[in-house]
Amino acid sequence: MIDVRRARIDLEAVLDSVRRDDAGAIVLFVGTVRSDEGIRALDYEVYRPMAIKSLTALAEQAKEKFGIAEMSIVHRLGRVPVGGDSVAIACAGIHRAETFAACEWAMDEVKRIVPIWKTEVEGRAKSVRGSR
Amino acid sequence: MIDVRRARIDLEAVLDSVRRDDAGAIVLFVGTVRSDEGIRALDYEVYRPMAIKSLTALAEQAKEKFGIAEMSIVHRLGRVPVGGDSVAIACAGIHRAETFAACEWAMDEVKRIVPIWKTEVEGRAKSVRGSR
Amino acid sequence: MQIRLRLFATYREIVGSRGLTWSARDGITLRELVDGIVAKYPRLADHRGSMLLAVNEDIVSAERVLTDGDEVALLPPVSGGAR
Amino acid sequence: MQIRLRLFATYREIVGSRGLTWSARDGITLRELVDGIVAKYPRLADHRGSMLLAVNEDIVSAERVLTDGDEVALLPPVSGGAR
Repeated sequence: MIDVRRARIDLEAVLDSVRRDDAGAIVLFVGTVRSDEGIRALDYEVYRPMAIKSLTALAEQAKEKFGIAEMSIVHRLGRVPVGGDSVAIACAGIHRAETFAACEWAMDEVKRIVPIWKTEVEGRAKSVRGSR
Repeated sequence: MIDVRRARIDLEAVLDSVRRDDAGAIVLFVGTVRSDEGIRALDYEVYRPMAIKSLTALAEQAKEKFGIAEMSIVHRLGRVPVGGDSVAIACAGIHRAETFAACEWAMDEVKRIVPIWKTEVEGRAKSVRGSR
Repeated sequence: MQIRLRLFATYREIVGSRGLTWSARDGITLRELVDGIVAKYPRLADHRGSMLLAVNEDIVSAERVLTDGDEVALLPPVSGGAR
Repeated sequence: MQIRLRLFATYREIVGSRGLTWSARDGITLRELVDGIVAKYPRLADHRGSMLLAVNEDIVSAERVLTDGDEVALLPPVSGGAR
């Protein structure tokens, strides 16, 4: 499963998409929008056809490079609020060492080469926030 | 969330249990029962109070050792069929490198020190299997 | 000939558009096209060193000779994933 | 005094029980208790080298002096997680 989408990421579906009876290790990475002074959300902008192409290539490369069985990558586009999931990478393999390694490598590559850009959406500090 | 339980592991709940607005990286490891010649399931036997104690200590140790924010570990007990999830470890941190490292370390420790034993449940090769 | 131009993030903000059509002479290279774009939008000049160039969704070198109808994308350094 | 004994996996199979109560003299050490158990179930002897011992849910050394009501667990090498 390779996707770049506006809708919320269904993590259970991403996990299920890599399940195989012969692969006993599944690793899922989820990148969420971290809260930070004045940040309310991140806006993700994407060159979609090229992103899909490069995510597809990346998953194939990961399978070859680490000998893993399956990899799925789903990235949000548009506005993701603090606490929301912006990217999910699931990876299934026979042994856990290479499954972890493949998942971590893929996330580094996503940040390095996939044409997705983010902009911080700042929120004014409303007095309401103090009441929480 | 630390648990050793008979019921199916709710992975979404395990993930949610480690979410924090200030931790942007979540890593989930899922160990599933891998299919193998003649194996139908695994039976997990546990020394429950000691397992809970050692899983709790392990999660605390992981937080200190890797500087991560949260860790949850849930292990099945009893019979888990091929394809079923036997263990889930979720980990949340600020940066992804240590979050991956903590999750992998924790899984190694679970296999090394937590009093859980497994027995293979063999299935007779029924002729029905050939029809698939 | 007509080149379709696509712009993202900072470049989109500078140019004020996600995409536009650019008229160019036949046989122009990608580098010459970008020279022309930067001449029209001088604030792009500071970004030239880190700009990636794609033609029809593939990263290519600046020496690429363009053809009528090509889609050229000017890509800022990427920053996918969480912050 | 009475010691509660807990057995798991292979050891449970050898002894034929998950748990039993063992009568022992006061002041007995864990090592002496295990000597007695192995004497009664000789098939445990092969496993002694890899056996971990817990008293009241903590791994302890074989020199530990036991007290009435202690729960002693004989633990085979662990093998959690998936295969």
